[in-house]
Amino acid sequence: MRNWISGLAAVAAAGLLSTAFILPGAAQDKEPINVAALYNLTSGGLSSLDAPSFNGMKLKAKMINDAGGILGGRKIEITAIDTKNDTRETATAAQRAVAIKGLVAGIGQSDSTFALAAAPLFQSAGIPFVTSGATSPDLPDMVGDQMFLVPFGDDVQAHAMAEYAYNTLGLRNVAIWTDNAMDYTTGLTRYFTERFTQLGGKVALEDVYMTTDQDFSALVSRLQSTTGVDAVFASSGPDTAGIIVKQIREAGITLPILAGDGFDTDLVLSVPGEALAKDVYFTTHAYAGIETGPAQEFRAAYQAEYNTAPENAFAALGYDAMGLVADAITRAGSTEPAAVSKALAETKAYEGVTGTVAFPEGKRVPNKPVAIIKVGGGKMNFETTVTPKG
Amino acid sequence: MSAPAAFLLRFALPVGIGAALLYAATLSLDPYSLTILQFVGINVILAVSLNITNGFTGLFSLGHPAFMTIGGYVTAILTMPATRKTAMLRDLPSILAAHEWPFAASLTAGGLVAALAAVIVGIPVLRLRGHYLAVATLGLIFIVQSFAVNLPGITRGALGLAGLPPVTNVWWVYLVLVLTLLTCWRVKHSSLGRTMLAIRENELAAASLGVKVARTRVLSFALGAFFAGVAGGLWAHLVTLIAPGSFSILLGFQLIVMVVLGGTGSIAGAAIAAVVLTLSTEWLRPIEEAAGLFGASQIIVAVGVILVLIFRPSGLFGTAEPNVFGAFARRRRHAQSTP
Amino acid sequence: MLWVDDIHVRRGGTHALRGASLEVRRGEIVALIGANGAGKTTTLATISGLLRPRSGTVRFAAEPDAAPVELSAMKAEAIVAAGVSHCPEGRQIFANLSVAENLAIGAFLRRDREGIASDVADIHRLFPILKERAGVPGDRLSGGEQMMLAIGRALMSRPKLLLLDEPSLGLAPRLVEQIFDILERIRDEGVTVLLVEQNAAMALDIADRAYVLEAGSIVLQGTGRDLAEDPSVRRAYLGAA
Amino acid sequence: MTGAYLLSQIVNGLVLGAMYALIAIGFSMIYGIVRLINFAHGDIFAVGAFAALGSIAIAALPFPLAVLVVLLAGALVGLLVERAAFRPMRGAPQVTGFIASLAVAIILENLAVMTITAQPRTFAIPAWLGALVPLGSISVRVVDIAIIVLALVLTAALVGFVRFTRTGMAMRATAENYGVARLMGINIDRMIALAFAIGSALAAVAGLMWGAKYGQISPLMGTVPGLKAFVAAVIGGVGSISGAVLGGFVLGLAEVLFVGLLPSEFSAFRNAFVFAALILVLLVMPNGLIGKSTETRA
Repeated sequence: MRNWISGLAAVAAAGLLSTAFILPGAAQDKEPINVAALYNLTSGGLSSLDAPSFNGMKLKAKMINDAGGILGGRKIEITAIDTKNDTRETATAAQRAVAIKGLVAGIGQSDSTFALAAAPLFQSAGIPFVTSGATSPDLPDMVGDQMFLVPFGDDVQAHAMAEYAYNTLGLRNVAIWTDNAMDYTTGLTRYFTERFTQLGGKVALEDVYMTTDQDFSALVSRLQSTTGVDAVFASSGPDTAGIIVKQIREAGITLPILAGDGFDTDLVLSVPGEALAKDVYFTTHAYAGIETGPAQEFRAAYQAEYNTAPENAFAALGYDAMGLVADAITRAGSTEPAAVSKALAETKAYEGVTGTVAFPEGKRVPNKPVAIIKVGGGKMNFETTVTPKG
Repeated sequence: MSAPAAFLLRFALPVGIGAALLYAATLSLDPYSLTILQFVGINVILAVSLNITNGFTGLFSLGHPAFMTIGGYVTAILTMPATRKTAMLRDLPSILAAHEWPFAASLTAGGLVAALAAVIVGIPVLRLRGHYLAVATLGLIFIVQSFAVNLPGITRGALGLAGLPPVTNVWWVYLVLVLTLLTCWRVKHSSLGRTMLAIRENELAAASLGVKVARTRVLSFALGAFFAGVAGGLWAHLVTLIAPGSFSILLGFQLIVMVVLGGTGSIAGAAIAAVVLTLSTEWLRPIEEAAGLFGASQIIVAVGVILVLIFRPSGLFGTAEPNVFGAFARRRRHAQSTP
Repeated sequence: MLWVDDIHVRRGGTHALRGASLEVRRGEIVALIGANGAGKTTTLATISGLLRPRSGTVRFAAEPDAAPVELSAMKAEAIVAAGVSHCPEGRQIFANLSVAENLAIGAFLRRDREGIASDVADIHRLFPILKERAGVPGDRLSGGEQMMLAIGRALMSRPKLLLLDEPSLGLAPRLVEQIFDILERIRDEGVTVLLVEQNAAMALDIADRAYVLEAGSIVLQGTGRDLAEDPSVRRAYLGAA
Repeated sequence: MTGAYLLSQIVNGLVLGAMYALIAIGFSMIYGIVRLINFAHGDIFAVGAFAALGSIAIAALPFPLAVLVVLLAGALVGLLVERAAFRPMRGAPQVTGFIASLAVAIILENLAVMTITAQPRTFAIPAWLGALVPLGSISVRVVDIAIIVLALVLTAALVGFVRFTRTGMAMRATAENYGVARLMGINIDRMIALAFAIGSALAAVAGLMWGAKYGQISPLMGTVPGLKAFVAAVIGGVGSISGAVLGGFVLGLAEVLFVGLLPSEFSAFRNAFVFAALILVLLVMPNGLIGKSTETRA
């Protein structure tokens, strides 16, 4: 039994592999540029962030290739490996990726834990790893000089929200809900609390939950019975964003809801419905609310390619990650990983959908402006851009 | 039963050949294939050790990932350089924080702590039977995971412990593998092993023959947990990362599949099933990547599992050891028994 | 009405029946006696379709002029519909069903409400205790009551042929006598009975004909009286010196 | 802590419990009749949610018709799964079916991810379902009341069916003893298929309710509620329908009160608490709150 299964599998694999290799080989005469994509496409929660990122990345590569490729007509070829929401799969995927002949860079992941499973292997292979969605600002310090972030660090967006909440909205006492099962959300809460209390604000209530929770009724009731709260900071990923707003508003709580880029998903509007989705403020990558330029181009292209609007900001981040790497390759004029890595580190003004990427000297987390969006009237309304101090 | 010396002789030869092959592998394989080779080894350790609990004694435990998490975290915390410990893990007791343990000692400690947890949990929980035990041990995964997530001062919460020293290599993995196989083999063919099999076949009868059922059950649970803990440590230092979600229910499921497909109670069967499943999952990856159908490989493996269950319901080998291993099994062969 | 011809049956890895043949004629009580493990229960399970023979045939004709049907090709539920009812060893009352429900489930394949009601009334006459305890769950009955219920349940499908497995098992002698009396009444009402019994003396006493099963084959047959007087039967099964 | 706070938490628990109860019934029925923990049950719950989304949002069917579609979709998938995976291995050891059910769960989840992606989707409901109804010192939404009422009605209907109909009686007989059930002329394949169909249909309705209450569904949404419903079934006494319902409500209440009454630091331990409670109940009452011993049959 096992023999025929594995035998069949081997034969099938060999067959598919050969077609996969022969077809592009026959169609192209110039050597392709190899980029690896490591995303959690199946098996669990992160695929709702990673799949859009991967789509964004593929879209950008296709647009570059359709426009004639880079380095004199060479096409980008993506090797995508599903990391299956599993750190072991991620590590082996990274190992497979760095073994690809002529690999220029790796792109992927929306969660710091998984970025940390992959990036060290790229680091030791001397190949840059650009994360499209992991936002822990400590990642480059933990991994090394081959680790680059496309998004701003969580410290930046959390500080921005803290300042906006305290200074502009005049809020003083917040309740904080944190998804304890994600590094992203725990980090966001830490940075927000740090800046908000520094400014003189108070945290009146702290409550925690896990990503897979869908029933927030107990937390809502507790929030309702806590006095002296001006607002709720919901440190949440996209999967729980809409549900949280819906459940808070349905209970008749009208407090402003503050959040990070995990709220940058259509679910925040559609799950609670137009009547309830209001007074929600979140920070995000500067493309939401912008109707022109690269943001508009991206939206249209995404819609055309996948027949759906970008699911969340991670789609734009994947798109930008690919664009950033292509830009670095162009500037380096080479596909040598070391040269590309150097060019990446020297990025001073890459015009992405999610804002202009610039890496400060010696840092590999970009300084990007933070957009603040206010949800209301059935729309995401761009409020302002904040560049937090210090 | 033959003399231990003769047993060791028969054991030493395959081990020697294995070591030579491994050495050849380290010289010729690329890092990716070497890593897969190590995961194959770790999966064999896990399947074979789970087989002590599930196969020999017939306890339907899904809890291996919980013990791997415990062992993995303990090992990781112990091997971590002292300076990083104090910086990253605030709530760690100072005795642990001040020292950096060698890998072998850390692995053993990881295994022991996992075994200790198994004893503490096992004494009450192993009174349950069948499916109830399966669900209780499944719950154990959730409980351990919850603690790993919610004790950031010791575990760094959801982020997990990253940047662990990459000390796991093929030699460590296959050394532990040999020790695991050796232990399982000796257990299976000792009076303890016969006691376990007796409990599996008929608990009441075993009890009436004076077998200390409760103690044997806890012992087999703890023994399985020990190797799971060690494997968790190896795993963590191979991936160089351990996070609360590293060892999931899905993994527990895959391990059970290995044990059942191999033939509940068959050491070689579990080992072979572990190798085949791990490799076939890897081999299927290029298919789904080429076709862009992510998830297809898991579907294919799952369908394969169902087919094997339909056509070979007692697994590939039953409780017996396959003939290839007859060189040192022939006279110890147990009668094939299907539950 | 039933012709079992040279059946071979494997059960749990052992060759339980090795070419057993027997015949049951309309209106008889036929006893099948033999030691533990001789294959008696297997024979009944093969007739009722719970087991399938590897070779041989089991033919059954419900009516005298009907062509016999091959039971070994039919599902158990179809065999019940054809008129064979099997009252299994150990009573096997449904513990979670009430006494009344146990009777009702015996008539599962029947749709004639009135017929069912009158049959229930008949069974209540046969076993008055079942009427008294109609609402009680099956597992609250005593062993004797369970046996009565099991027979009653088996009769509820209006069988032409009743297969009865070890009705005396674990019952007090007085109860066994009572049940055997009732078996004769059942036969007299037109139900043919194939009776498997350890208690050979009692079985041979009421049987019109009997078979002796040893190691999966029929070794002796004859009228109940002939077999009861056969020296080898007396030695092996009737405890005579 | 005020009385209103406690009351609102109790209502929260009852609503959650009603949904657990509906999923748990299916677990219990299937377990009762084939001694199988069907791990794919949570995925059938998700199938129900998507069938509801399809029939309400895409096909724009009226609500009662949508409920019917959901019931049928659940029953159909349940039947399909039973036929393809479980019937061929009937009579095999318990663990075989258990593993097969996990394999089925993996197949269903990956098929869903491949075809409709793992993205959560909005589940919009008619506005009247979202309206608030004052109830003493607190107010409750129509959908919450509807969930509890629907759960109780379906439970009552099912209990009536199993207890008082000929088919229900045959199902109980089959659950108790396949062999004797066949001797009564019962087609046990049909009874087992029926248990899968009914149990799956109820899980699918729970999926509809879940979507209606939380407004968001995803192909992987079934995993955690599925596991918890199983816990509920075990707490109540697996194999018993009323036990499953009781277990569902007890678990829902306990879970919400655990989060609501303890300090907020404990909120994240909610799943751990559920399983710890399960282990505790099993140790004290091995057959659940109102179950009979069901592990006797091999």
